[in-house]
Amino acid sequence: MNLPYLDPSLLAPPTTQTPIFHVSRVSKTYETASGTTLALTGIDLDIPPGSFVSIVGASGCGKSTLLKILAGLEDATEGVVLREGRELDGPSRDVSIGFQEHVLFPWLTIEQNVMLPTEIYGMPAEASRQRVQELLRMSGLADFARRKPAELSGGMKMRAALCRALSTDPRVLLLDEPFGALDALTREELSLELLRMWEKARKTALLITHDIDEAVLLSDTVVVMSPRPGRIVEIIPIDLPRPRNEETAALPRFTQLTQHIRKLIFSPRKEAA
Amino acid sequence: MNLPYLDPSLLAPPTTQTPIFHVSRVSKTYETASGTTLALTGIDLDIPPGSFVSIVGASGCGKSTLLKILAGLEDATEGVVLREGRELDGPSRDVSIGFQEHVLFPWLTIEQNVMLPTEIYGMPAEASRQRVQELLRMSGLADFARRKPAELSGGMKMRAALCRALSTDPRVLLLDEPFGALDALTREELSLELLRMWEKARKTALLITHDIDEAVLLSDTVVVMSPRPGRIVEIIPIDLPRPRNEETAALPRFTQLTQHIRKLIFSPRKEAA
Amino acid sequence: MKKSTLHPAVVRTGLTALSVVAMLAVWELAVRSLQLPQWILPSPASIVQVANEWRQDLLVHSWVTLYETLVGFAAAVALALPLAMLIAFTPLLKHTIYPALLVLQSVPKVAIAPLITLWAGFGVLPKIIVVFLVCFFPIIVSATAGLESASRGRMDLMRSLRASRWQTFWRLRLPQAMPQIMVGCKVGITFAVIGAVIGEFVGSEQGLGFLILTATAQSNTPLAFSALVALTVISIVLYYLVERAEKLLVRWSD
Amino acid sequence: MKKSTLHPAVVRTGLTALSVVAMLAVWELAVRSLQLPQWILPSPASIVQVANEWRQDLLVHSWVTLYETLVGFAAAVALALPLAMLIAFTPLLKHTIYPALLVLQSVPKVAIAPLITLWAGFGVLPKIIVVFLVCFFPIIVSATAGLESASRGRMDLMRSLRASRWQTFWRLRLPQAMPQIMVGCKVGITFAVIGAVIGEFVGSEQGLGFLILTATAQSNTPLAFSALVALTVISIVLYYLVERAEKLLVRWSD
Amino acid sequence: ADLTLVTDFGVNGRHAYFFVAQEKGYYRDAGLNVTIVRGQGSADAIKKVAAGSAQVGFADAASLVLARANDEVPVKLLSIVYQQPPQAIFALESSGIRSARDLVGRKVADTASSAVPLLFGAYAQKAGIAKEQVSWMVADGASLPAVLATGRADAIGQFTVGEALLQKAVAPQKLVRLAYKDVGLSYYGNGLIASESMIKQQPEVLKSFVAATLRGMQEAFRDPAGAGQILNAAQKQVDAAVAEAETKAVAELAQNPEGPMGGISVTGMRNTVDTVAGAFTLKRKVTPEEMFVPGFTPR
Ligand SMILES: Nc1ncnc2c1ncn2[C@@H]1O[C@H](COP(=O)(O)OP(=O)(O)OP(=O)(O)O)[C@@H](O)[C@H]1O
Ligand SMILES: Nc1ncnc2c1ncn2[C@@H]1O[C@H](COP(=O)(O)OP(=O)(O)OP(=O)(O)O)[C@@H](O)[C@H]1O
Ligand SMILES: [Mg+2]
Ligand SMILES: [Mg+2]
Repeated sequence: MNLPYLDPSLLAPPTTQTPIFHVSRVSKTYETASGTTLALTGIDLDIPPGSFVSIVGASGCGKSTLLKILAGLEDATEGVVLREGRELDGPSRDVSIGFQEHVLFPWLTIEQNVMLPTEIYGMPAEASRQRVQELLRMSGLADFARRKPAELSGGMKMRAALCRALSTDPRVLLLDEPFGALDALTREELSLELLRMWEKARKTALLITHDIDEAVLLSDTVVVMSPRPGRIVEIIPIDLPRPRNEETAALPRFTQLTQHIRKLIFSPRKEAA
Repeated sequence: MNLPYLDPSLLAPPTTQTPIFHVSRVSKTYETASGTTLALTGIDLDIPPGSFVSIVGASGCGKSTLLKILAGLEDATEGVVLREGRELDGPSRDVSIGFQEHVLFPWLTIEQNVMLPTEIYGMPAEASRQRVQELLRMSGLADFARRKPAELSGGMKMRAALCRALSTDPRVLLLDEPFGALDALTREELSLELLRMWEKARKTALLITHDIDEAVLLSDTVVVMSPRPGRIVEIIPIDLPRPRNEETAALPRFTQLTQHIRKLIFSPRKEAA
Repeated sequence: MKKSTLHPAVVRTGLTALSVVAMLAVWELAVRSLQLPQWILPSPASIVQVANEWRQDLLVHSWVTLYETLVGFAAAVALALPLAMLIAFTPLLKHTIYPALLVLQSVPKVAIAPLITLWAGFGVLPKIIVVFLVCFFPIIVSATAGLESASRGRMDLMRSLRASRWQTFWRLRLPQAMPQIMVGCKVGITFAVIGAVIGEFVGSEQGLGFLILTATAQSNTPLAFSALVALTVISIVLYYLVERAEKLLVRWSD
Repeated sequence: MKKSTLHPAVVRTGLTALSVVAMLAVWELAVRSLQLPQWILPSPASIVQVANEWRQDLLVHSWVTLYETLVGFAAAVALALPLAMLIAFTPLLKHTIYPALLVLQSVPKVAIAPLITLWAGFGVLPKIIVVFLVCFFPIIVSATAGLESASRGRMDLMRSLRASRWQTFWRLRLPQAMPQIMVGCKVGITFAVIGAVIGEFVGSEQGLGFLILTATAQSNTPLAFSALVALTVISIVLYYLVERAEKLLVRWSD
Repeated sequence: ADLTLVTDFGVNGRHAYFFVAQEKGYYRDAGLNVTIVRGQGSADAIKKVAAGSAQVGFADAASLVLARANDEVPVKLLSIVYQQPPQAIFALESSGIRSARDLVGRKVADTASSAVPLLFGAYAQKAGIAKEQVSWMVADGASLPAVLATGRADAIGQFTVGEALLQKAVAPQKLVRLAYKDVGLSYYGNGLIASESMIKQQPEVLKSFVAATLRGMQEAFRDPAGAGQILNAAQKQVDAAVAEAETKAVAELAQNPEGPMGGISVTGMRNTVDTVAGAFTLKRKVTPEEMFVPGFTPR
């Protein structure tokens, strides 16, 4: 812990619970016809149950790759990934994913797209419909429930994809830049909404984001990654009190943390240049 | 001009040049099988030559629609759009567009994708190749010139699409959230790069962005739009001195302007809620 | 929206009708100016006249051919889709099923017609089999290509949901493949009509193929051509019905 | 990668070969156990024997048929693509061209044999025409569907660049349509082989169709079947060649 | 009993007598319920009868020799209708062909299933020309008149009974007929066939079928015009006048100088087998006796 400005008493006590994800010495190399790319190398990470972890890092550093490995959609080239103590063997229904690209099906309406996971899981239709209606209302898409994705703006599609990821009320949530295409206001509204939902239910959440304020505001832990090939530069526990809200961002500790992270991200490359 | 905190002497003198775009009483209604959507209404806007204009506004408020109308890709349902004094009749080669969704062709390599406009325009191959190489280097994609889009991360695809929009060195640049999927550092680097390029050549630029700081830092004018149906809430001249750079953001005037805009965007909806 | 006040569907139908009329006019003129004897190419006028005399029979025979076509085509669709599904489920299967399909496809149906009659006798069954054999291949090749084409991202979504193969099929692969399946059906339906006629050539007492053969054997060329015209009409109508079905089934764009 | 150390292409070829061998085995067994007389279905063994006796002739006739197939197929591709392009350029044209194509497609080629012989006589030309007519339709329908399917976003990009129709065709529509065009070609090539045989049925002095007809007439069923086998081999080989071409031309995924 | 009768090729005027027997109730009187279906050439008809798709058929004796010799098809003749060779080569007068000798160096077209090219060797021998000097092409049956009229071939093969139709098609040009029987060839043409198993199991049914058919022939030959009308009524696309002309031509071919109408003799059959054997290499030697079952026609 080389963070002298951290008050150690605020740190969560070391958990004895089995982590939801245990990642150890993971690296990932993509091999294609046009060449190989080392995307991740030497990743060690534990995500305890009920924690909210954010990943920040340069574009192309392997954040999405890491998320896909945790989701069971990509295999790590090297290393070990355990999910609740057992070797990961593919995706699980407990884990819900919000993809970086929205992946809405153009032949389904927004509502049908959002309901898709609940239908595949065979969840009771009426209850799911109500939950979905609530999610759509929350994300300002209630008027567009019957529209096809092609009739939505970029940000609206992202919101619909987020609703879909939340529709099954999953134990574990993996979100890849869910607020990337959103304006400042909508982004803030939705991220606070997500924060409220999470603080109520204490599911496990992993969020990839480019917004450092957002990462600090929402998370228990922020993982900072280096540019490609992705390594973990630092794992920063966020010792801000909960529940958090808009006001949390006004705390001096908040500014301290965000500036520390900003420095981590900005300095190495600046020095190199 | 109801901005009492603005120093009128800093405002640009009213230009006598024909504006690049003159938009007057424009509204746009989308009609589809599943219903009609009023996307824009009563838009009045002039974009003088050589100016840098940013548009900010809530997701789904019609920013992309306005950009597509200016680009000649969508017809306004009502109102007049003039390009350099003449009625707009479709796209023009002077005007380059960076789309919100990257639209890279999966069968072309990154370099081929970026070169596409120069080839279609019939620009000299060697000169274009050099320019493109330079753009790719600038955006950190030099190593990926020979790769296919499917091998790139989300942010890398966005950067490639930005390079493509810049590849022909267009007179007018219309950019729809070019930095949306980028991390804070890359975003800052690229937007400053764009600023430098623009300040050197003084082309006309229209930028849709969700980042208010970015809008203020880069622009001569920031257009704030209301949520759907999109109206123009205020057109704010940015009276910060040029050339601008990282330090500009430290000026008190900068903070004043960004906070004014933030208030414009955040207050109406907050009040309604 | 801008210039024409006509509904596009009206314009399209009008154009189709116009081009048919134009073809007929060229034909009539060609026959008259080249003075082609009627047993080589009868003029549209003479065909219409004969068709009118024979309209009762033409209707009956057309009905038989139409029936064989539709049943055979329906059977082909009903079998091609599950098989294409199977191939989409286990891609390696493709390399065992396709060779067999290629064998079936490459054997000229006329050449194995005796075999077919031996197994299926006379009656409509052998014709339906020929129709089936003829239109099965285009449908399954298109359907397989469509079902295989699900993009990486969409497949990842379904995998992340642990959707079963069935669910992936019904909710992703099938809707996504629909446009290509319909292309296969459009090609298939036109071959189906020909297949019915080939089946009738092989052995039959009714149907347009029977009429064509017997009329030709009797050098009643205008009658043979009126049967050909009936066939073409059936083919065009069925094609546009499939296209209509496509419009109803595929109402989205990427 | 994980279990098998074999190259997937080897596995696929192996499976294909295996299934062909399996089919032959089932056939041989069926003939033996059911004691089918050779005039109904000769056994593979007897076909091989006859094929060996006739190998010289089989080669010559196969060559003729192969030649007709390839030339007709090439002509169909060469004409279908520009026509599909034209349709993609001016969509209304579709409604004037397609009816004509449907007429050509729906007429059984055997039924217009007199017309074909009248215009093209004997020789290879009429066969090439029949091959062309038979495989043109699947290719153009697939190609048109593929060329029409360019997504809104991509078209907007090309429009924003004021790309000419040609440029849009070459740089967007054609590469995007390539997978579908190849589907059309795969269906087309198998029909092309049949087309050559049908063309030979109409009138010929050589080719596998000629051999099948004369062998059948002389009740030399094993010879007729060995010609059918040669035909099937040609068909399968050509199909897989087109598939190989597809692999080379379509090296991207969405 | 129910019987399906498969013709040699299509249903044409030359088949009128089957319909006479049908319409006048001769089959019904014999306790038969006969369905007449079209064949696709003699080889096809023989296979259909062998396979039981049809119980009786009408096929060419020479084709049957080939089928028995090469493919071991278990089918036999019951009765011969065309006692004379029906095969002929037709040319246009304008081609300059007047006799067999003029065929040298010419192209002749016919369907693959036709017996005309099959037996051309025998014809060439009798006519004193080398069969290799005439080249044969396979053409679809429907295109034959066109092939002839447009000069794509110098001549075509056709049964003599088809002359009326052919003349109608190529009018106003005139036809030259080179019939195989005119050079002194004597072998059997088409006859009634049945499978060996059918012959063994239901000889009585077959016998009454042959008798009823012969009765139809007699009636048709007595009144060809009437036969034409009957056929036209049953098969509308067959012109009554053409059917009448063809029936007359059949009557000519059906003349049996050595015996009753429809009769088969070992000598006649031997001529046929020898003619075929002379023109082809057969896999197996066929005896005249195995070709037919005696006793099905009036002696
Ligand atoms: N092709 C279309 N068909 C129908 N409606 C459309 C279409 N494109 C956009 N819209 C509607 O028009 C409105 C404005 O969309 P637009 O894409 O301009 O928003 P935007 O401001 O760019 O939003 P974002 O920031 O989310 O990209 C939205 O309500 C959207 O649903
Ligand atoms: N399917 C793939 N094939 C080959 N290379 C890939 C593939 N996916 C990602 N890569 C490479 O792996 C590296 C990491 O990609 P990844 O998508 O994980 O980045 P990221 O951190 O999510 O970036 P961004 O913030 O831009 O989304 C990149 O260099 C990319 O080129
Ligand atoms: Mg990513
Ligand atoms: Mg937008």
